[in-house]
Amino acid sequence: MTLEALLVVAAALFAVGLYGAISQQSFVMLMMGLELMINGALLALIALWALSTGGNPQGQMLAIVFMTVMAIEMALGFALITNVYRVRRADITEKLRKLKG
Amino acid sequence: MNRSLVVDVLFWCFAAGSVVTGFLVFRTDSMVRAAFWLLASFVGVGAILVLLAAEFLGVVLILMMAGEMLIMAVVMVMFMMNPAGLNPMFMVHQHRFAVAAGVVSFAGLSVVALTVDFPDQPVDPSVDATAELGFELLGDSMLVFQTAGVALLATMVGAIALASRNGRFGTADEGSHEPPLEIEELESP
Amino acid sequence: MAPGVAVVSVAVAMAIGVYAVAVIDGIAGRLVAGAGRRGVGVVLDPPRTVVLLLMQRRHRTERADAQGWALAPALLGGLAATGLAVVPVDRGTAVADPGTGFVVFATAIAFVMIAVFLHGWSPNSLFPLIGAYRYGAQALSLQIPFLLAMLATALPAESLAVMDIVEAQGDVWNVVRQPLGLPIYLMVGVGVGFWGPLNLPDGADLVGGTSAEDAGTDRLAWEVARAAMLFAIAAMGAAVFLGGWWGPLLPGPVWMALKTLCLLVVMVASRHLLARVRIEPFVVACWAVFIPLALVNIFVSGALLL
Amino acid sequence: MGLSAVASRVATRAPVPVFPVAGLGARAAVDDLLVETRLRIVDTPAAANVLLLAGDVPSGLAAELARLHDGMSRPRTSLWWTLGASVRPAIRCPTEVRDPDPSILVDAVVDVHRRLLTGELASSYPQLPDEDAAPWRGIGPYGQGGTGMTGGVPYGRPMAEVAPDRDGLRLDQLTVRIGPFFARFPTGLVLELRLQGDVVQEAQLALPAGDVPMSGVATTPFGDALGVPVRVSVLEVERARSHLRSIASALVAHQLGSLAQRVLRLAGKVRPGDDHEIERLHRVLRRSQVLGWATTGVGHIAPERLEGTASGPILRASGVARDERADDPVYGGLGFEPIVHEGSDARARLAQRLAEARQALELAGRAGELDHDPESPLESPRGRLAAGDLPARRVLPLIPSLLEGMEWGDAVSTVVSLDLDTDEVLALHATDPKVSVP
Repeated sequence: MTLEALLVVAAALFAVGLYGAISQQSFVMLMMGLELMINGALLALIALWALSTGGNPQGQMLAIVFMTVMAIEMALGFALITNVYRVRRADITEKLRKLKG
Repeated sequence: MNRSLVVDVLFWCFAAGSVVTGFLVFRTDSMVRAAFWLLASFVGVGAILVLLAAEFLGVVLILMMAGEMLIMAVVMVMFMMNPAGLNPMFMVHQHRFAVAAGVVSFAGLSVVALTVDFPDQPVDPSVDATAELGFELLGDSMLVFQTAGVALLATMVGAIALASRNGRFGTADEGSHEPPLEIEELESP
Repeated sequence: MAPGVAVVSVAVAMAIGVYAVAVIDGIAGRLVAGAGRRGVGVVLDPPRTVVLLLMQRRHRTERADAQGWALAPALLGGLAATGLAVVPVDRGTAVADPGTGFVVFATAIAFVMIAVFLHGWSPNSLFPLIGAYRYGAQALSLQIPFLLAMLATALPAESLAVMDIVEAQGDVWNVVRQPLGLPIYLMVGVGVGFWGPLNLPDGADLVGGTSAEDAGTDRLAWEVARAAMLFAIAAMGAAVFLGGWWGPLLPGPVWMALKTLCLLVVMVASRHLLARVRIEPFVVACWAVFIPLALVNIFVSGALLL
Repeated sequence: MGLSAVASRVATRAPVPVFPVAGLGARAAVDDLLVETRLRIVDTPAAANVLLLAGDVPSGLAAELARLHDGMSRPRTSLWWTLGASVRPAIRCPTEVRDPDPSILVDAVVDVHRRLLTGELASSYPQLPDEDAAPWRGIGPYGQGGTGMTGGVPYGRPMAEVAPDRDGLRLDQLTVRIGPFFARFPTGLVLELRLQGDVVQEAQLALPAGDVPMSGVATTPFGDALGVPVRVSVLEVERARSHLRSIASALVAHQLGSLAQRVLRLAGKVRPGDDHEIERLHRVLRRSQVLGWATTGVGHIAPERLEGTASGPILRASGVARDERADDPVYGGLGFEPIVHEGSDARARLAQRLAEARQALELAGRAGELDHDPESPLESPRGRLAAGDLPARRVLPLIPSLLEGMEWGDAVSTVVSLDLDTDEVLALHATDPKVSVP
């Protein structure tokens, strides 16, 4: 378990997430892509914290911030999906021709 | 058995598992399976974090994702047609561009990971990382911690306001209509 | 502890726990029903039923998610085993005592809803599906009071390791320090084990709910996993609220077993004494009553420690 | 002796999982099987090895019965408990039990199960062919069965559609058919529902028409009382039993199976003048919250909607003191006063039946040799009874509008609290397939 290996795995997760976020039509699937990207970033962060910074506690702190971002992304994402679905009956991105209400 | 060998084997299992399940998220017809594949991917990463001595973070990541993915699965089932994947389905757009973006980002990030020379300072095994995190949270980084808390509170308020039916200007779905689906037009750039 | 020993001891503990749940359930049922005869049946019926279920063929539905169906009971059983593994039996004796034992247990509890949802989703049938939806609402409402009630017990110990939490109860048990904690924990525990009054996903109104299509080994695995989960919750409750191994005269593990049995009797007997709750008022109560109560519990225990 | 032989010997001693279907004239006998410790009455055919058909299962339900049979897990068999019926059930039953004594039936079931496990009796074959309901009709760019990205009718099964929910979102809606062998409902009651998650959005009654033979079926004392004089004490004890059985099925629906066994035991042994037993039962029910959080406010029917439809305990639980017995000089001589409860919900109906059971036992204790006059109006446990005027016919049309907007758990509690009689529901199949909604 070397730092390089960890970072490559993190890059793979990020790339798969990026693919999903760009290619998926469904809002929820798109959010899954975003989640995977944050997941990869989190892994890279902790890998650097554990193997390269000597366990500086602020690294873990940053990871907590990442997780907060993840939670916020989910909560607001679902709220927006619900709202868009309520107002426009749209569940895939193609149904949103304009972003103005 | 050699401890570092066990750790290595476990790491590669979890790593392969989390990448493969992460990929399967976008390859399954069933929405519920997609959510649970993503959960499996997170569990793999959480396990790697535990191996990396970030025990608390790893377990909390898994804890957090359980509820999140259940909600995701239910939302998928409720909003989407064909949630069980009884019909084969492939709902994508700009597919080639997405694949290219994925490959390029992977290649770029891997090159950075393999070429940059990071300092080699592993965590001291004798240090209790969980306790350190606790002191950090309620010590120097108290402000960051509190900010995160307030941000979450604001998110809760905002999310409820967005998702709720009754707003300041009457019900949210008043006069709403289903927009036409014109995929062909969009797909020809 | 060597991995082999650890696996065997968890398996033995689970087997004993599952059998205890079956016997307590049988005795309580007969007492309430007022049927005194056939005393041996209570002890022997569980193993007989196990053999019967092993002989029964599994049932398949149209276009079921076969992997998910098989995975769900295995997942629930694995979670029960994980939860049980972090419960200390005596000072210094636990299958696993990670520094974050408390969080590991909470994670196992949180994953129960994944297992139940999967179990209800997979058969591609109406009643299991409704049961799965229901449990989503029920479990999400239960999680927060559960975490808060348990979290309060970590305050006096100033540690997330379960061993330290028990060790800190030498003078006074947490049930005395935090009288609100144990009732909330037990209520939520019954809900997480979807048992008795809180058995909404597998309820009688859904003629079995998520397990309505189960037969043979599927049903056996699901029932065993659920009983193991109840046992794990009782054991953890005994450790963090009733002082675990602490007690006069008798050796520590005996005290631990007695306290676990005590909580198990309370939880299992609730099935024969209390009617099924209605889900909507229950969810409202979770958010509006139990979360504030659990918060009060945390604040008071925190204030007492300062 | 091989391992499998040992295993089957052990398994034969386990309580036998039985899925019962109560036909005409068999509901009470089937309900009472719950107290048998050698049987385990299960709610779903998948869990059962033995399908017990009791009494006369009308031929109109043949297709549903075949589907029910195929839903059982193997090894499986069916057994017919005739209970006086003469027309054979639509599916083949290798075993028949003619004796109405439950202990003989239990012996037979245990024996059938033993032979099934040891291989002496072959497991029954599926009644329906194992094929898709319709061929695969994949069209669309990805073979999804519909013209859009989603939807369509794969394998002849409609996909879930969307409809507005109670929060104004358009969400998944399932159209399903529940019955006629749903374990909590009387046999023959079929509901066509639109469900969103747990919530009933729309409900309709669907009673399939069919031939219902009424001859040769065991009748109750109340059926006899329409034609010949019957002892008042017999009628009143029967009324108490009926109410207790209704309470027992409500307890089962509220997941208190062992308490239901206790109530059924009591129903089996009550004698005139046993009203103190009901007092004790009342205290137990209070503690269990069946008369508390579980039923309060559930299935509320406005009293004015009951005007002209329901009678009996349902009407009296809404505060209307109407009871045919009040006009009967025989009951007048016994000092009969109708009992009423306020609330008109499931709780009030349960409390009403409990109080009436107590009153009935008390009246039976004082009635002595008095007879009920066939010319006088007759109050059955479910309301006014006259030839051709069945209480269920008046109550059933209330159900659809009552269930709409309810959660499924409450819907079941509501239907159970109405105490529909299986025989009456089945009789409606024959006479009037379309129940008119007032």
